[in-house]
Amino acid sequence: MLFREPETAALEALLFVAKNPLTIELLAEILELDGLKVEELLHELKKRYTVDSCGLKLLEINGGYKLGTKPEVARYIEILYKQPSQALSNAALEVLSIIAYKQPVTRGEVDFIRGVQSDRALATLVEKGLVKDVGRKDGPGRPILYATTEQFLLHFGLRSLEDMPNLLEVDLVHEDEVASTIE
Amino acid sequence: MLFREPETAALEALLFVAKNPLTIELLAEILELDGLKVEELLHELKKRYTVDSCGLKLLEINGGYKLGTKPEVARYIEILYKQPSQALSNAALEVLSIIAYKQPVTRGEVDFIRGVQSDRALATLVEKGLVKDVGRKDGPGRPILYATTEQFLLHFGLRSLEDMPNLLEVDLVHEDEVASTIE
Amino acid sequence: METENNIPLVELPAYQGPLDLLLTLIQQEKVDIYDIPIARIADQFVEAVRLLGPMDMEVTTEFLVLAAQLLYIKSRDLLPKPPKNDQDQVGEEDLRQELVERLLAYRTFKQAAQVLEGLETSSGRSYYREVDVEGLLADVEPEDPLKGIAFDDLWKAFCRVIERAEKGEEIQLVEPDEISIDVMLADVLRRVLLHPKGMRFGQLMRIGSRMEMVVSFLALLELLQSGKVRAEQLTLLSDIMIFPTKKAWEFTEEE
Repeated sequence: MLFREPETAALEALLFVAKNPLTIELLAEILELDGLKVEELLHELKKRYTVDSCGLKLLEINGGYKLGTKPEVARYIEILYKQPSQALSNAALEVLSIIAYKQPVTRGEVDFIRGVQSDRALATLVEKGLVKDVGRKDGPGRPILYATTEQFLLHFGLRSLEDMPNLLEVDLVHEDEVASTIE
Repeated sequence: MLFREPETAALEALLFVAKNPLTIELLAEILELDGLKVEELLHELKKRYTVDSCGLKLLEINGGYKLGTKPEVARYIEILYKQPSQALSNAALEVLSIIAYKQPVTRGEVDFIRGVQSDRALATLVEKGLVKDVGRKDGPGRPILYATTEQFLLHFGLRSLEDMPNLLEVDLVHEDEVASTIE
Repeated sequence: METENNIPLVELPAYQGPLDLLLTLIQQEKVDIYDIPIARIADQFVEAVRLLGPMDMEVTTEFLVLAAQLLYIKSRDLLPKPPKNDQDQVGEEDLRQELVERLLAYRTFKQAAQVLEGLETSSGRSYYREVDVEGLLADVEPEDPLKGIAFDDLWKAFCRVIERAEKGEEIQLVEPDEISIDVMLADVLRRVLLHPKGMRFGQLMRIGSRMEMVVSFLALLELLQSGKVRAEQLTLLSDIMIFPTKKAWEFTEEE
C-alpha cells in the first residue's frame, strides 16, 4: 500500500490530543517522516473525513493543522452545550473588524474610529476568546493593546490573517491619515 | 441505507467534543433517535475505528461513551507532550547538595550557608520532585524543613541516605585545595 | 434646496454611535460624503438625536458632541467668508476635512464588519475539543530532572559552596576596622558548619589583617561560649579542632 497506516493513525491521534494547531515540521519530527510524506498523510486524512458519516474536519490555521467538527453538525453540539449559538452584535463586529485590520490597537483608538465607547463590546470579544490583550503601548497611561486570537481565525474560517478580505485601498489610505491624528 | 449518515456524523462530533462520557440516553435525546439506533451507530463507529490507519478509539467509561486515542499511538503523544527537561542550574545543584548533606534543613539555613537567597532554586527542586517538605522545625516561625526525595536516591542509585558518600570519603578522592583543607 | 425642511423619519432603532447615525443620514440623502450639505444634515442629526430619546448618559454625550461640531461647522458656513488668509478659514476647513476622514474610516470598518458577519455565516460553526493537557501529562513519565548529572556534579556544587564560604568575600570588601562581630560570627559559623568533621583552629583563623584575626577570634570565643561550636585538643601540642554542635543550627530564621 502507498500509505503508512501506523503513521496515519499516529497523525490522527496527535491532531486529536493537540491543544494548538500542529505544524508540518513538528509532525514530521514526531512521526519521523519527511514533510512531504506528512502532507500526503494529512491529505489522506482530509479525504477520509469528507464522507457524510464522518463528523470531523481537518482545518488549516496559521500554517498548522487542527481537528474540529463539521459545521453541518454544529446544531447538535449546541444542544449538548445547551448554548444556542449567539451571533455577534453589530457593535462587537465593528470593534472586531477594527482590531482585525489595525492590530495591535488600544481601546482608545477603537473608540475614536467608532466615535463611541467600545468597552462592553470589547469585553464580550475578550470573553469569547476572539480578541486578547497583547501588551501595552508605550506612551501616557500605557494603554492595553488588543489583537485577534487563533480562535478568531477559527470562528471566521480564516486560515491566517492574510486571508482577511482586503479593505478598499482608498479608504485605507484615509484611514491611516486618521490613525496618525489619534496618536 | 441501513445507516443514517448525518446522525453518525453528529454522533462522532458529539463524542469528539464531549468532556465527559456521554450516555446512550443523552445521545438518543440529542440525536432524536431511539436508544437501540444509537447503539447501532456506536457500533458502526467502533467498527470504523478498527482500521489500522485510524488513531481514534471509542471508549466506554462508566456506561458512557467518548473518543480517545489508540494505545498503539501513545508513544507519539508522549513525544508531543514531553517537556524538554531543563538542566538544573548551578544554584539549584548547590542547594540540592546542601540539602543532601544537611537534611532536614530549612530554607533559612540553606540561605545562610550559601550566603545568598535560595528560594527560586529551592522551588525548582521541589517542583521537580527532588526535594520535599518534611515537616516544621521547632522554634520561632516554625520554618519548613526540607529533605531529599526517593527520586533523588533513585537517580544516584542510592538505596538510602546512609549510602551517600560521606564528606570524608569524597575528600580523599579529591585532591584539590578545597578538599585538602577539610581533612 | 431647503424647500423640504421636514425631517425624514429615521427608522433605525439603534445606532452604533454618532458616526453611524451621521453616515445613515448621508446615505439617506444620497449625497457625496466629500460634499456633505452640512446645514441640512446638521439639522437632521440634531432632530434624530432628540428623537432617540432617553439613552444612557455616556452615549448621549457622544451624540451631543458630534451635534455640536456639526452645528459649529454649519454656523461657520452661514457667516460671510472672511479673507482667504484668515486663520479661522483654515480652522473650519480642517474641521470639515477631519469629519470626512473620520466618516470614511468608520465606513470602511463598518463594511469590514459586514464582511466578517458574512464570513461568520458562510464558514459555519466548527467546534473543538477542550484538551485536558494535565490529564494527558499524568500518564506521561516526566523526564528525570537530574538527567546527565552524576554524583560528582553534586559534590562539585557542594565544593563551590565551601569555597565561597572560605573566601568570605563580603568581609574582605569591608575595611578591617569596620568588621562587625555579627558579620564575623556568621562567617566563622558558616565555615564550621561546612566542616562537620572538624576544622583546625589555625585554618579557621584566616590570614588577614590583625583586626580581622582579632575579630574572628572574638567571634569564635562567642560561639564557644554560646555552645554553638566546641573545641577539642587530642594532645597537648596537636591542633585544636573546632566542631559544630547541634546548637549551631539554632541561629536560623531570626534574620
